[in-house]
Amino acid sequence: MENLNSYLVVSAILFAIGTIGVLTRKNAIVVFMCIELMLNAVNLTFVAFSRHLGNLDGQVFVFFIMTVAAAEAAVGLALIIAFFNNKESIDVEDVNLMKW
Amino acid sequence: METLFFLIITLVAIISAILVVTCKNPINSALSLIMTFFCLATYYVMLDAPFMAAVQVMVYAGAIMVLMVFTIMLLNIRVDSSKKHSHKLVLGSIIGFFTLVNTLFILFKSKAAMPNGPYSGEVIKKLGHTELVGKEIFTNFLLPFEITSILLLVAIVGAVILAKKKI
Amino acid sequence: MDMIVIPAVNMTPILPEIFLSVLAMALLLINVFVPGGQKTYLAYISFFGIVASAVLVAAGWGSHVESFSGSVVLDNFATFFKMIFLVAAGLAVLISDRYMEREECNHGELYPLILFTVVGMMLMASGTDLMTIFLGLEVMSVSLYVLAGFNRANKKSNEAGLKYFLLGAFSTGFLLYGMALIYGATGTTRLYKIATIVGQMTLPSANIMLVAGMLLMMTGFAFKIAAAPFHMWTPDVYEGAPTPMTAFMSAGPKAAGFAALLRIFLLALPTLQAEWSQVLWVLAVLTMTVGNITALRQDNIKRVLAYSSIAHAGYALVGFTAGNGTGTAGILFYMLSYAFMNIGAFAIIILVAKKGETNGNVSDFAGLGFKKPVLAVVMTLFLFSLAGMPPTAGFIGKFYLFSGAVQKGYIWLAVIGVLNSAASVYYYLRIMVYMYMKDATEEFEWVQVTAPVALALIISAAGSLIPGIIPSIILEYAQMAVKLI
Amino acid sequence: MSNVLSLTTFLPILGVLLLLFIPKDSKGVLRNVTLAVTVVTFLVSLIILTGFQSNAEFQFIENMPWIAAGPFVMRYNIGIDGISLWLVILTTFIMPIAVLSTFTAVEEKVKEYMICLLLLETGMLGAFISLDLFLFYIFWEVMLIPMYFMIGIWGGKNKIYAAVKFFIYTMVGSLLMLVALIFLYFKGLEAGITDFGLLQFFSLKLDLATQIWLFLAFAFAFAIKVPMFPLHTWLPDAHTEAPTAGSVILAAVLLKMGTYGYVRFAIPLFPEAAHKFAPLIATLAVIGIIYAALVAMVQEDVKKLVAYSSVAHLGFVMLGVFAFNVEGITGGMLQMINHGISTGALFLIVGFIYERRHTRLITDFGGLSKQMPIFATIFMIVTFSSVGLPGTNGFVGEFLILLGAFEGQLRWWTVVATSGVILSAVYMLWVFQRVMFGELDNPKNQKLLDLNAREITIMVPLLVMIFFMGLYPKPFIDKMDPAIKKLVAQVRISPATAQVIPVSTQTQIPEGHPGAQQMPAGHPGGATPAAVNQGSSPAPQQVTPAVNPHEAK
Amino acid sequence: MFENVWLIPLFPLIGFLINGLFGKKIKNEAVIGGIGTLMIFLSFLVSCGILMQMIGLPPEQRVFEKVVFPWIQCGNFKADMAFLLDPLSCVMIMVVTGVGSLIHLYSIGYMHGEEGYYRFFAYLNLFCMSMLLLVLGANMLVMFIGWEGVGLCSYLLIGYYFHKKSAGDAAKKAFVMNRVGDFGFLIGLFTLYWWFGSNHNIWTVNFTEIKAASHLLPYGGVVTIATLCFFVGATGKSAQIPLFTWLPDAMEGPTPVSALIHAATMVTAGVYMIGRMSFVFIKSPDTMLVVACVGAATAIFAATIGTAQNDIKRVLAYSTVSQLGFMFLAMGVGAFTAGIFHLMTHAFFKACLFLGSGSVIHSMHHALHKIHSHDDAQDMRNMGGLKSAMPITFLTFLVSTIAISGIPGFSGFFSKDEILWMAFSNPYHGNINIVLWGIGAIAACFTAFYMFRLVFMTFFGECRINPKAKSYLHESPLVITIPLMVLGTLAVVGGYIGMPKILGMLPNYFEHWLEPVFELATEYSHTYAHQGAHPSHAVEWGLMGLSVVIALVGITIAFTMYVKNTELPGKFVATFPALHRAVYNKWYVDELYDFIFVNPCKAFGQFLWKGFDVVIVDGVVNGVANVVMGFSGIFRYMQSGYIYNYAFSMALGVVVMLGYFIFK
Repeated sequence: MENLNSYLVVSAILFAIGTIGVLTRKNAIVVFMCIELMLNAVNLTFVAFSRHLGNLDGQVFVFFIMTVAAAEAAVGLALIIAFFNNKESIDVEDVNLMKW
Repeated sequence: METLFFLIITLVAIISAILVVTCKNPINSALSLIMTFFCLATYYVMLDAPFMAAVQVMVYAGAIMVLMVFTIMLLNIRVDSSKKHSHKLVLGSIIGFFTLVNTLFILFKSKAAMPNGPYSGEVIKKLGHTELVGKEIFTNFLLPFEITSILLLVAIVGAVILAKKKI
Repeated sequence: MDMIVIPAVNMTPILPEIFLSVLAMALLLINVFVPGGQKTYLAYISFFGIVASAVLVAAGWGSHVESFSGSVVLDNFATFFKMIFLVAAGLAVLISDRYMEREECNHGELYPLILFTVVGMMLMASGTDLMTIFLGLEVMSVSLYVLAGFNRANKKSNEAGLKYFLLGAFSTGFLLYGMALIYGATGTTRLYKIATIVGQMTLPSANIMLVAGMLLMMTGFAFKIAAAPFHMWTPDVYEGAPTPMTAFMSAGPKAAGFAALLRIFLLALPTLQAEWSQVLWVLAVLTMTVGNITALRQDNIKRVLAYSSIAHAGYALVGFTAGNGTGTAGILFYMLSYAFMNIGAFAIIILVAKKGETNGNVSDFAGLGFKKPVLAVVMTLFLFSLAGMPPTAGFIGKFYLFSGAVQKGYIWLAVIGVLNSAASVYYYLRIMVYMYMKDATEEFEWVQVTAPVALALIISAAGSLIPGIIPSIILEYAQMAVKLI
Repeated sequence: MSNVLSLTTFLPILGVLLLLFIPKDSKGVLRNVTLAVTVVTFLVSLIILTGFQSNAEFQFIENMPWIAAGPFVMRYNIGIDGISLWLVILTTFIMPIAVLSTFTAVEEKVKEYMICLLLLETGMLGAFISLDLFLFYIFWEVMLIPMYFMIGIWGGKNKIYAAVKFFIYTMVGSLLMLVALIFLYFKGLEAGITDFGLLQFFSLKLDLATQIWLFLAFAFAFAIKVPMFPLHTWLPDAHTEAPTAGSVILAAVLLKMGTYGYVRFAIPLFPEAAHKFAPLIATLAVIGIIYAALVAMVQEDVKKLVAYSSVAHLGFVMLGVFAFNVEGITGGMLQMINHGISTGALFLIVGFIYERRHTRLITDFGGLSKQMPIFATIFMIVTFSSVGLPGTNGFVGEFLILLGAFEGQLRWWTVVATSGVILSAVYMLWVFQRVMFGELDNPKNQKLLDLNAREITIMVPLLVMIFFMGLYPKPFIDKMDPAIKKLVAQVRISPATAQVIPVSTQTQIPEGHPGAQQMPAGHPGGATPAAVNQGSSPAPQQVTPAVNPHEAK
Repeated sequence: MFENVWLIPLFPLIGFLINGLFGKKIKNEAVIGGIGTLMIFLSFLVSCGILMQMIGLPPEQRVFEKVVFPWIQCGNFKADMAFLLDPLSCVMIMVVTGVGSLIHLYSIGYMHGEEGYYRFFAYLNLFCMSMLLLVLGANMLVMFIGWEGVGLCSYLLIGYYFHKKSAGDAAKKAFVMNRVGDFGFLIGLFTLYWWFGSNHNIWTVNFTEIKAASHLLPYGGVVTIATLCFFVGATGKSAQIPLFTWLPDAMEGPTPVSALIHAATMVTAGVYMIGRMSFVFIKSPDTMLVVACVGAATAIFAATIGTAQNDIKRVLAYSTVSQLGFMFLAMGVGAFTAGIFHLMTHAFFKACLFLGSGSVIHSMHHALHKIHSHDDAQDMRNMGGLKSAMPITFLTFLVSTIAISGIPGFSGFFSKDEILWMAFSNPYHGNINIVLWGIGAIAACFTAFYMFRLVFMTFFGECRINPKAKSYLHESPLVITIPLMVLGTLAVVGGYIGMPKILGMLPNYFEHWLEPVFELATEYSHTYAHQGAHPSHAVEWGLMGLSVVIALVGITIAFTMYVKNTELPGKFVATFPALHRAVYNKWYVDELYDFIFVNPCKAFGQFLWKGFDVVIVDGVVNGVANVVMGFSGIFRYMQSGYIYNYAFSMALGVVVMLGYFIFK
């Protein structure tokens, strides 16, 4: 297997890409997907650490993170649909009623 | 050989991740994301965590992403076509870049803790990953596991309230 | 392969959580049978459930029980925070009914969701494992996303939910990354173990992974407590969310965020205090300043209170920066009093607002002082408490927070803090100016104080005033609560 | 009657409770009840006055546990000495007058107004009697609230600006003081002081740097309240906009909080820093005197003029207090009371004409003497009291202040300050002339009614006090003297920093003058007691090296 | 009798209280005036009793101090409400109560029918009380009560016709100028108190104690400062350069007021004060010189102005200023007795002159009023030839004029000559003596000139009053003329108690009487006075003759110009228009003061208010608020509402935080 740092570097790159996506994309669903990407990067970190440390806590954590991701996906998509019902758009630039 | 495989997977993972961010069409993004997820699952296998890989494929690629693609289709969202915000792009990229730089620095400047658990690759292979994870979940992490049940219940209720046409 | 033996677990620490979860589920079921117009019953049931739960929580005072192999603990700290959450939830439930009725979205699911939020927050407060805390946080957050967007028909509410969700999920990413780094640096997620391991490190501050993990975690929680620069969602979400939920969000989750932060930082990472107090110093200053200064120019009263809520997080961070007994006890005290005064203030905003959340500008309060004198006096009390004028709870809270900083030698932080609170006086006074010193443009005939709201107001008023005059009744407990960490 | 102090302080709160049960519309009842409450409070406070022993100790002490949490122990610790006694009495004395003055001036929202007044009274009294620093701070802040509402609700055109300015201005200062207070407490904690009790902190020895910072924080808060130049601009606004009773209380009592704060807290707690800053504060005080007088001179609004005159008067008080000797501080204390009475009376007077004419512009008046002789007489007496004419109260205070400051270290400041006496005459007489003298040419003024019985009743006690204090200040001085002597002893800096230079008669006589070396034996002055005194030790007040008469020339 | 000294100020106080509080109700003029006059007369009686008792005592026992009640006692400072009786204060109370009684009596008639009659008498009584406090005060502080008290009464009485703007202005001017003096008084007091206290631990303001300790005072130095300060006080009260301009304006008050306050009593307070503190003043040769010079300068300066005034009271006012200058000249040359003596004689003849002018004005006013003329009743150009209509007034007036002009045999001669002689012969000022004498002599010449000008214009020549009014002119009633006659008599004979030794007809009672008071001063003066050759009797005689000649010259010129050749003044004015204008306009001193002090002060005040207070001080305060508000606006617009901006802010926060710890 590769050493720990390789995985960590990959996860860091994925995390950064996810961050960039959140900051640059306009479609709410894509933004959410980018967040998922970030979470997955974290997952990889956890698993890599877990493997390195030789305990499974990290993998259990990943397991829960996936659950959370699922739950968030459910609620998030529901919110996006509700927003779409109101605005006929899921562009985050249209989320602009409240400001200042 | 393994290194090469790792590099290929890494390449695919990163390219598909970049595609997630750059694709104009949300469907393409979603598909790229699924690709990334598969790559991650591969990593998990390489990290002696086959159970995690399976869950990754089933939950993420299977459940979550299907849900998303379904939503995209449902809402019939067209291409991300409205005007470009170059400053947004630049700033976002800069921040992302610095995030990366920071993180890499962290990783290279420090060392993780010494291995402290009994589960080396061999042990896992011998005892079976799924069993071990299950044991962890039902003994040491019983409470978080129970909490996830509530979390899911909340998510269900929430999703119903928010998205159902008529309550 | 052996059978997995589920270990014997002591349920005492999570008894209130279990109780509330069961109650919430029961409510979900009952809701099906309660016809549309009578959801008030659910409010009553949840209120009494919360009271009962409070009794359960109170019964746990003084004990120290670890359970679930170190995932969760029952101690005074947790108990105190649980009481804060229950107060916030109880008051929120009381003020929800009238609002939801008016906005025509009185769905029975509201109350179970509130209860679930409380469960999540309680787990955050009592969790001693990063996973427990994280999952508690998610239970809370997911519920809150729903609650923020609860009024589906209202575009603002909708947007608030979405905004909160996206940014919350984003911050979760950082939080998790932080937890991952902590895990990597220490090899465990159990706080007690982390404490031991970090304690054994010769120079923990040189372990950049640990420090970075700490910082990223702080980021995640800072989002929840609305500390600058992670605060920007706050005004928008507070403005858009249904007012009772805003009230709840400003009091409960903020306190939960502090609970988790305190728990993690003081229990697991006390040896890094030099590092985190540096960051918190900056965060505290930024938060106070941005919150207070931006609030000066707001017209929507919910936004005013939202910025003020940011500022209050900053004050609490002052106490946190100090990290000593005085400061942390101050945080506990302040969070409790803040729950009272802020929810009280929101209750009045609910009363004054009209359907569709209109009539929510500061100027719409013109003349309230003499048209509805009791309401206005109570509002004045809340505002003065928020501003930190004696003899209100807000003053004592601030006093302890700033004292903590002074005790620890952060004089300038305390000075910046008090200057900020002097500036903050302006926008609280502005509301009073409208209430008392401008002539009424309306008759306020739509303002009806229903029994639950009245009860909420009485409780909040008492909670804002009495601890200001005899603070010992709460401070003593706060002191005991922080002693154990 | 061991708790007579608490009784006095909280009687008004009882009054508030009483008022709550009176319907809003029965204005007469509301007014009378409030009046009765304040009068009863005054009467109760007389028990304090009569029971007060003329010694330096704090009396009527009540000391009960209050808060004890964490490092802090706050106690309900109250008591008075000669310094606070008179301010308490002044407060209770002014209150019925203030209430009475509102009988016709306030027609709107009477109930709320009366409640504000009573709350204010409690706040003020509480601040004067607190011996616990924390308790003091609570009362100090509490006072702001009713005053804020009084200005903001019942004020004039620009009331909101004035009220908010007043509030925030004071708040900024007092919050900084709060930080200093906390810091001081922790310093005390290190030295073994167990609670916020003021008296214990007097014995706390702090190093100079700490003292300076703490003193600055305290001084800033008090300077805003006093108000000292250049922190005074809230005052004219607040005074101009406030309703009459508000102005009266503001001038008569609230401003005294600042000077009282110096005397009670800032100076004795940080004596060395106080000495260090004395020149600065004296300079500001003197600038305040002259500056405020000049600005007052050109005011067009009577009330604003009086407000600026307040700044000048309070400048005198500060000068006296920072002389650090018995004369100066006694003068300062007397001047506080005097200012309370005279300026309070001036605001009442302005209120009277405002009520009649609804204008305060000087140019709208003229020749009122003809139409309102009683008013004219009262106005004149008060004017001269404010100017500090001997025989009225204003003189005694001002004189002692100047004397004290002169014989202390503030000689040149005194000289400049004394010229403020001239200016005060200029602006007060000028306004008096423009309002009261001249032809009664404004038709609106020709139908003015003279003071009615109620208004005369309001003014008579003040006039009596003006003359009583001017002609027989002994009772006042005697009661406060021991406490002030103690204070002076407290703030005297150690001999190391200020050497008492023994002065012998021989060296003082300039040698250049013939015949000065020896006096004829049978000289008329040779056997007087004064001459005998020469041998005794020099005066304790002598903290600076005596200026050699040669140099003086 | 000494024990009852407190009665002296008490009686007028009672009068003041009765008239002040109930006067409006009493309404009856006779009762009001009666009470006022009676009270001061009672004081006069007590004073007489005290005088008698004092005469009966040997000179060294003629000091008595009566503490009435303790007043201010604080720390080292102690000032009782105490009265000091000694020959000096005795003279003063006699003058004050005596002249005061007469003027009260006079006022009953003069003020007849005035609105606020009771007010007038109340104030007048109050004035007497204050003046008596001033002269009786045993310490500087009691003196200061009186000192300011008389200023107050002067203010009240000048502003008696408050509806006239000029009266109000004049009153204020008087008070403020007096305040300037008071400023000096206070600083002087402080200096003396502090010096004694800090150097000798003698903390006192009591005259007796200061006197006893005065040998400790150095010569010059601090004493010069203190005395100069006191002298500033004196110039304010006694209308000397530079603070004299209020006195002519003070003529806005009713004439009895001018007589009592602005001629006989109050304005002499400065002289009295120097006399009271002679033992301090004498210790500073510099101050003495200043006093003398200021006195002389004032004497000549005011006299010149007096020559060109047409208002009868203003002439007298300038004359008063000038005569006060003489008194200060006396004080400055160490001729304390002479100064006090002139004070007394001046009180007699100047009171008489003022009352006489009052009588004239009263009559004129009455006459003009009858014909509804608005001519100025005080303008001498409207008078002339009144001697036949008002014989008593004329006679007393003439006598007093002669007295003031220094014609031998009349009181003014004795005192003024004494002063001039002392100015010439005093041992203090060396060569300056001759200058002082010269100025004094010229001033005396001017005095004679303008006084006789006044007499000639008023009583001689043809009657210039509106012919219709002429028939209404008549002699004033008895209540007015009796005081005139009494004062006229005193103006003649008053001088004989202080006749210069050289004339030798009578012993100089006055000097002996005051000897114990000024003894110490004389003693101190020996230490630095130049004991040069004392000028011989011949010189004294010569100078005396010269001064008589000078007076006669003045009278002659006046006679020439205003009786014989009435075109001369016009020609003179035409020849020197600028000079006349300057003199007529009082050398533009008022304008100068307006230019230097008053206007800049007002302008500065305006600047401080509108410019400094509002713009700078308040500007900083509001500026801070505005800056904060500006930031509020900036922060507010950072809250753009866009999710990615918010996320950006969070990410930025993270990056910065991490970056700081990684790269620090």
